[in-house]
Amino acid sequence: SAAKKTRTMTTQSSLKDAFSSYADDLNHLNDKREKVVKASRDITANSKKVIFQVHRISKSNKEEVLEKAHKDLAAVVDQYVARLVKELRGSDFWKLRRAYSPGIQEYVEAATLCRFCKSGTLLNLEEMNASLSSLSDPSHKPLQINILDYILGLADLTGELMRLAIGRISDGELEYAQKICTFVREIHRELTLLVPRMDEPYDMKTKMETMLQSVMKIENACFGVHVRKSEYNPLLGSGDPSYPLMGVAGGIDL
Amino acid sequence: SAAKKTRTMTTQSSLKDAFSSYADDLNHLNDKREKVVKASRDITANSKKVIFQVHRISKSNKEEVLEKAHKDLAAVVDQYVARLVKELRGSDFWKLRRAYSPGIQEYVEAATLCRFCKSGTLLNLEEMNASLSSLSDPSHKPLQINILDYILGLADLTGELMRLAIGRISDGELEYAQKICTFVREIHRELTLLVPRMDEPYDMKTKMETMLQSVMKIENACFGVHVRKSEYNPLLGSGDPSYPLMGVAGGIDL
Amino acid sequence: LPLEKQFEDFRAQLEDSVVLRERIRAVVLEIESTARLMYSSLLLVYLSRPLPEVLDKSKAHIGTLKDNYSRLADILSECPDQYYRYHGDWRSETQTAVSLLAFTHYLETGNLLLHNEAGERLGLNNSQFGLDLEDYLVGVLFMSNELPRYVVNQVTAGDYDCPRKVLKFLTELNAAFRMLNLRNDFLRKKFDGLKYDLRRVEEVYYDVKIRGLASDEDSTGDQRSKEINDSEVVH
Amino acid sequence: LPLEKQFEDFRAQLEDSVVLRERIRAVVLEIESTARLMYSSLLLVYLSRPLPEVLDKSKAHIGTLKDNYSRLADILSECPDQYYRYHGDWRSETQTAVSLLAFTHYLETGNLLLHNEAGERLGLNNSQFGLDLEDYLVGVLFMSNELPRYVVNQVTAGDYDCPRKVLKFLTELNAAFRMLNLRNDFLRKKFDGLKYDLRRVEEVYYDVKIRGLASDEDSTGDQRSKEINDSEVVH
Amino acid sequence: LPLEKQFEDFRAQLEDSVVLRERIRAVVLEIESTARLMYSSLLLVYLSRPLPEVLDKSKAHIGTLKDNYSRLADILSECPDQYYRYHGDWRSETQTAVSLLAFTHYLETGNLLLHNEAGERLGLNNSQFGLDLEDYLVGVLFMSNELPRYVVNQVTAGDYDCPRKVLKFLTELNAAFRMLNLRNDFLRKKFDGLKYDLRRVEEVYYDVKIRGLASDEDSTGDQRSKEINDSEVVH
Amino acid sequence: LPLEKQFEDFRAQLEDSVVLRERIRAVVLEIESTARLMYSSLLLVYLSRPLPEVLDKSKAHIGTLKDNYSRLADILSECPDQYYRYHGDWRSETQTAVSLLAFTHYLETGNLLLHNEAGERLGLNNSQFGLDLEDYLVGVLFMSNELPRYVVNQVTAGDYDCPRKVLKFLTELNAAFRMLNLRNDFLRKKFDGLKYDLRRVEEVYYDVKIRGLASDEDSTGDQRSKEINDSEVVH
Amino acid sequence: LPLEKQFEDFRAQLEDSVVLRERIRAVVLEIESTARLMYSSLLLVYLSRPLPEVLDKSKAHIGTLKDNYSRLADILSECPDQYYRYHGDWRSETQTAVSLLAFTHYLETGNLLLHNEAGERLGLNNSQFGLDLEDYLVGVLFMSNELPRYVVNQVTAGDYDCPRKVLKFLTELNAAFRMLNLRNDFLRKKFDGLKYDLRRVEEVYYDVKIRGLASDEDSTGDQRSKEINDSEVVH
Amino acid sequence: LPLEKQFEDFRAQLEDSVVLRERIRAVVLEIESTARLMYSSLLLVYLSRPLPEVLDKSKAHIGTLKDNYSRLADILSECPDQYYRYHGDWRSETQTAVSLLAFTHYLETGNLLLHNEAGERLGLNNSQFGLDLEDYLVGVLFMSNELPRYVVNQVTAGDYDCPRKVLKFLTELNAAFRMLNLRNDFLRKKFDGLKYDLRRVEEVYYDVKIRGLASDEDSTGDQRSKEINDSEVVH
Ligand SMILES: [Mn+2]
Ligand SMILES: [Mn+2]
Repeated sequence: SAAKKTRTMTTQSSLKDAFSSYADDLNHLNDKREKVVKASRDITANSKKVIFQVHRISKSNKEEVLEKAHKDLAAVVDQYVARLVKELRGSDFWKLRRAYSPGIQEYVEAATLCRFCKSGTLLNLEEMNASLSSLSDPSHKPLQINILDYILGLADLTGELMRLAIGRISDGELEYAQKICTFVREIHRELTLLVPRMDEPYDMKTKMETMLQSVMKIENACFGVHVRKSEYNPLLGSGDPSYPLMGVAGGIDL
Repeated sequence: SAAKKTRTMTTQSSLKDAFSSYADDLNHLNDKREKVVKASRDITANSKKVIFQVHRISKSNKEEVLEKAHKDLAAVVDQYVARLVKELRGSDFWKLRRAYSPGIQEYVEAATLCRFCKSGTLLNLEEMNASLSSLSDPSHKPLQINILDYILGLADLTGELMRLAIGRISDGELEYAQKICTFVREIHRELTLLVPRMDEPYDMKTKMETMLQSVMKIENACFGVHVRKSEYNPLLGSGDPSYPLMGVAGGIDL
Repeated sequence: LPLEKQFEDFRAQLEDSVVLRERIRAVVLEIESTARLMYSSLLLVYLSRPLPEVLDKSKAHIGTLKDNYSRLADILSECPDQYYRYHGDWRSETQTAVSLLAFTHYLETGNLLLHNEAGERLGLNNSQFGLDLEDYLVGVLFMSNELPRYVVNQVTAGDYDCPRKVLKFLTELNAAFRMLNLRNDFLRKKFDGLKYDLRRVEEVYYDVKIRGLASDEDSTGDQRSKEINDSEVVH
Repeated sequence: LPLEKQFEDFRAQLEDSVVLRERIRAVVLEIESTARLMYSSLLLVYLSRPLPEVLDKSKAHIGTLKDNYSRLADILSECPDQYYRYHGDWRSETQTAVSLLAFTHYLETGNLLLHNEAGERLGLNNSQFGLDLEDYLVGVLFMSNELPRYVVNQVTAGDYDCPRKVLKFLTELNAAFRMLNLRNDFLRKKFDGLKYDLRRVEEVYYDVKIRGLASDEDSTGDQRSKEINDSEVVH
Repeated sequence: LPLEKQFEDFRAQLEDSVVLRERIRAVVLEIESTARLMYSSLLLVYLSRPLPEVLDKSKAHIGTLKDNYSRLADILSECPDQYYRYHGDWRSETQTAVSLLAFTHYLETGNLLLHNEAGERLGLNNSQFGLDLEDYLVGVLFMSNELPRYVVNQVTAGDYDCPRKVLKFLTELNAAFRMLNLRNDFLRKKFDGLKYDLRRVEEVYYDVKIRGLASDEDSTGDQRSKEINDSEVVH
Repeated sequence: LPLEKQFEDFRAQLEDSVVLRERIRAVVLEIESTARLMYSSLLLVYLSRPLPEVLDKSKAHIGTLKDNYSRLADILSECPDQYYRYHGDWRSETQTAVSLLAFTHYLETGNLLLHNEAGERLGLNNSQFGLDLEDYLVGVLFMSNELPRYVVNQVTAGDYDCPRKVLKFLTELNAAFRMLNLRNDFLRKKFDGLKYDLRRVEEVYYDVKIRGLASDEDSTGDQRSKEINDSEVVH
Repeated sequence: LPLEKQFEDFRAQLEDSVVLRERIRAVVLEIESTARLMYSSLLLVYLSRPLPEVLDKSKAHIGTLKDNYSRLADILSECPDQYYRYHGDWRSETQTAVSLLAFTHYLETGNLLLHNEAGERLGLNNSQFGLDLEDYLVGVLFMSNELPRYVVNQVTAGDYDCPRKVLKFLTELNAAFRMLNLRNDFLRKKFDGLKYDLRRVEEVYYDVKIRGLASDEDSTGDQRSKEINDSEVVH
Repeated sequence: LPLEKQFEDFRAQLEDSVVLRERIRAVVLEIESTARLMYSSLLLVYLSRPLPEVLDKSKAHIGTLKDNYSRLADILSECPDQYYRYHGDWRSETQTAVSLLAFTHYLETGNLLLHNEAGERLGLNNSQFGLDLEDYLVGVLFMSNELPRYVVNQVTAGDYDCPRKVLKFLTELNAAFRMLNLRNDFLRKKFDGLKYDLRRVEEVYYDVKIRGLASDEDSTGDQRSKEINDSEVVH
């Protein structure tokens, strides 16, 4: 049984070696996850700041405000998303998705909000990903925001657009509000079709409900403006379909 | 109405100034909270490693293992708790408690576990706080672990002691297991009296239930050993109350 | 028996904290009761009672509030540095108190009661026992929720100049709040409400304006627009 | 209409993913079914059937498993780098499969099936489609849960040497697992269970020993103790 | 065997209680059904049916309700002093019943149905089986929730005098409730809702007033103020 | 061996049931997908598309739905009398489908889609495989939830006659539902929601009416009352 | 008025269904009560009462159960094809009833009560109103949950032969169940529990065996293996 | 002004009720605190303290409890017939108190503390302010949850006779509870838990018996059976 003994010894030491290597792998993965979580928290916090910056918009300071927002957004990418990319380097994007998904979703929210305010259009996923491709060093695959995080971020965007719309109405920018309304309705309609195909349809369903609430808040606000406008136009004795009444800087002499 | 206008202007600019200063305060607080959360996560992760290190104990390697655990624990303090102290510097410990409480509780768990393994006693809150007092620079109040976090950490400690006890029985260290059992029972009994006085009695109630489960797991293990021992002693024809049977290295020639 | 000894200690400490809490609770109940009475006084403004009378009645309670907070401060001075440990126990009542002070102040001066002014009025402006900034801000937003109702009732009672003034105030306040970076919390939710208050007051303003009911006395409007522009400027 | 266009795109992509998932699901159902049959075969060991026969029957399924996984790999090769996107869909079945392979291997060799060996057997050892380490470890712990039952039935059937061997194996395994730093998750919970398996096997070992039923053939015991000491050594 | 004897006893007692509860449940289902019919009758008021007709239809159900409660009282008279033991079983239905009675009464008289009047109508004014005060108050608040809807529909139907009257009623009711020192419970929560009813009615009154639709007889503001005056100021 | 024989049998039966369920699941997924497309078409009504276009797009899906249900019927015809065994598997999708059909029908005709009409459209009106009554009713209530949004947007688009019509429709529907004696279940809960839809539409109608925007043809109040009259009064 | 007409109809239908359900509920309560008494009788087996006595007492209730089910069948015969509509209302009570019958049968014969035998005993074996297969299987698994307790108490009372017999029975039962392809549902979850029952009985058998208490007649292992052999291997 | 007058009245009544509740709350906090100390004393039984000492310490608290309840009775005597109105405020603390008294009593006498004995100990046996039956029963079941732990630790401490005695006690208790027809409520749920306590104690008894550690005086099985016999059989 000497042979047997030897074999046993061998096995045992190989077991030890194997688990020692498993231990290294697990430690490495956990450390990396921890770093990714931290990077994600930073992205979240700073994207939120960009969103607040956008909400400082008014009729008269649009360029200024958006310029700063874009600068801040660029800083989020250069500083914080870049750090995320660095931490993720060489590892599986999907494996650690849970660790960075909240940050990326908030970033999507901020970036699409900026784009909408600037040009009234939806920032595409391809464009976003193209803008990120420069971050990673060429030897690695660049971080690609996945379609799920993009869509989840978009769902949250509608809440910010609702806030924006209410503010724009107060500022007399009715057409802007109407435009937001249409845009949000379209997003809501399109996302409706995607829900059952998402990886986690359940979360998406919850977001859809919130989104519908947001859409209806904008619609109700537009309704309020409309019925008032319709009442005033006759009162003003004017058939003019324009609506110069709402909005602080809207031409009525206070 | 020129006077009035002036007053209004003054007010308005003071409003702007005031909110500008509010904004700074809020930004500062949020940044600090974020840093504290990160420091807390590091303390958690590294305290957990210390706990795993302690569980590597066996009959024959006790000193080695505990020495390393103590070294690692000291590193947690010097590196991570120190960073927490630095981030907290000058701010209100209680205000940010929620941000660092999880890390501190895990640290309490690790530190008290080490002490119990080394000397079989409970590491006092005063001792812990004394050991932390050197971390902060003398101009600031040192971080004091508060009594709530200490007690919550202690509640979790009993789970680790349960794991330790099961392991010690397998290793033949029945008296050690018995000692753990008594220690855990005492902690459970003492904490029972504290529950309604905690700041959040509800959380503590949940922990007490888990703790009772842990106590009973140890008791059941001790029961199993006992009835077996009682069966064997007659079988061995010996009145010797010692119990040399259990434990791999327990003297029975395999 | 060190273990037992230590827990004996804990029990004593925690018992102290329980007793402290009970004492805090007693004061907080009084703050709540004072605030209720002060709110009742302020409600008279909706019934078109003369403003000076309303303000007198309302301000009569400020002294009591200050006394209440001074007792709270005394209690907390026994456990230095634990303000935030017990903060949750009087938080919501303090927000209400701030909103009442701010409403009173607005009615009297047309201006916003600032943080330090609010602290002063409650005796909360020393560094040991201050007025938490977020509580102050929530209190201000509680007040802004009351303004649409105020405007509606004023117009009903024939005061057609009120909407313009309140609109100017809320517009400034909104601009000021937009300077802040908020977390996704209660404060942000309350701030979202401000937008709706603002809109409602605008609506009333235009109802009045379009019917030629608003007085024409000044042309603050242009000025307002100019002033807003500045405050909007990004910082 | 870029917006509509983009969402058209998304719909297509997500539809692909749904289809992929359905295909994965089909394979996973087969893995589950194969595993069920393999488990049925292994159960014969509790009925004291001759080991070679049990092993033959059990190993007959490994080929099928490998085929299943190769089909899974084919499916996933269509969406490179998305292994972990869909990982949750076959995770628990893979843990079961590993546990069956490891049990078979243990019965045959008395050793632990290592991570790379398990991957090999399932055809999961290329870098694109590998065996997740945590799944492997959970699978190993599933297997260890089975060992007390194995020991009890072996002794009942008269194999008194079995407890000693299994005890040695589980002791080593426990020492190995203690080298890992686990998070507070499923894996750690499963590892906690290993301690109880170990204890149960010890109990049976002593039942047998004390009654003089264990064979005396070697004195591996001492050796074991020595070996353990090393593996215990901290790294 | 005292244990057995004792449980024999228990069985009888518990059985009695189960039977009692089933009997209560049967009556409560009828109360619920009667209340539903009465509510259906009241809904006609939103359809601009002549008030006398609505009131007739509604009041036709009061007798049935009274019968129901008299049967309930009979059942409970069998277990004296246990009114509050089973109170939860008919609580919410009674609150609904009170709200319907109070709405009917308001439509008829423009006044609040008082506690003893409500008790009388339900036959609940003897000392053994009375109308719980909190149930009465909750019922009153349920009714006040209905008033904004009533006002909106009345105005739509061209009754422009309604908002002023309801506003006066709700203002008084609000002042009355403010006299109470409510605990933090369901009643308090319902009372907080009254504020929103009041606000909505103020808005409707404003809408009517600003458009010159309100009748001119009053100078409601002052009047409203005067009436509330005393009660509001006292405490 | 009767036991073995019996389980052989069971295996076949359970297998059949599993296969059946898989087949049902496949069809239900398609129903869900068709319904989603139909809903998406209906949403165009809010995007300023002309009604005929919206209706065309929406009705284009009805054929598909009918096909889906016909396949479902075929599957279930294999296991007669077990309709309700599997009913839960397609229940919620059918409720949604009914709500979409009913909304489309309302947009087209201004009337309620009746039970047999709904069944016909889905091919569910034979006695073996019909449209469950409660599913139909829930579907109708789902539809009513959509109407306040519809009314608001119609008014914004300049259709001032819409609120009156929808209000009339909802009032009738409400009266009809009040005839039913609902248990305390999902249907009842959904019905309670109808009250809020009705209230919201009343408010919109009020907003339009008070501003003199509503068309003058009617004196809706009376009419509304007259129509409801009988049904409401009967019980 | 088709709408009104239709709802008139609905009312009748829903009313019928409510009444039916109440009638079903009454019978189900009796089934539950009978089952409770039967379980009490069976519990005597843990108190080492002579088996014949236990069986007599237990079987005395079967007639009552059958009567109950016959009344249930009568009720359901009024609404043909709706068995599964109301099935959920008596499902869990039927599973309990089956488990009691099966336990009684096992105690008497040592065999499994077959599906048709169970149906017969309950009068549930006609095609219109049968014993649902899954309910039968769940009932059998409920019974198997009871067996470890039975074995433990039998050994305590000195019956050392019991574990071997029960182990044989459970092993067969386990093998039989393994033939089924269960969905991921309640039945599957219950079946997973069978594993623990089996394990516990193996442990008790081990305890008895290692202490030399088991009777020697057998060589159970082999036998157990042989019996299972075929069924296990086939698929 | 009847409205104002009435609310003046209400204010007084509600104030009284709030004050009463505060006073009840104060006493209940003390009951909870006393019960906690008593539980802590009883826990000494697991810390190897001699039984007489444990009992002394535990019983030392009974006087305090009785005082507490006497104060509670005094408070409630001010509002006759409203026992059940406030019952919910001390319900759960009373159940705990009963369980501690019953455990103490069991440790001392081996018997169940009867309902009237429990009432006596708490001074709750007059007809105006008694011990609610369901509270007593829940308390007894809380106690039975403690017994498995007690048995395990007694055996570890060398008392091999304990399992038999506790088993006998729990068996009787179980039989007694089975006589009751419990509704589907908290009490029923707690009673279902008793089954697991019983099972656990049976296992412990088994562990002791199979190892020949149980004392021999009995043949408990028979005895257990005989005692239970009648009560079990009756219905
Ligand atoms: Mn957001
Ligand atoms: Mn831990």
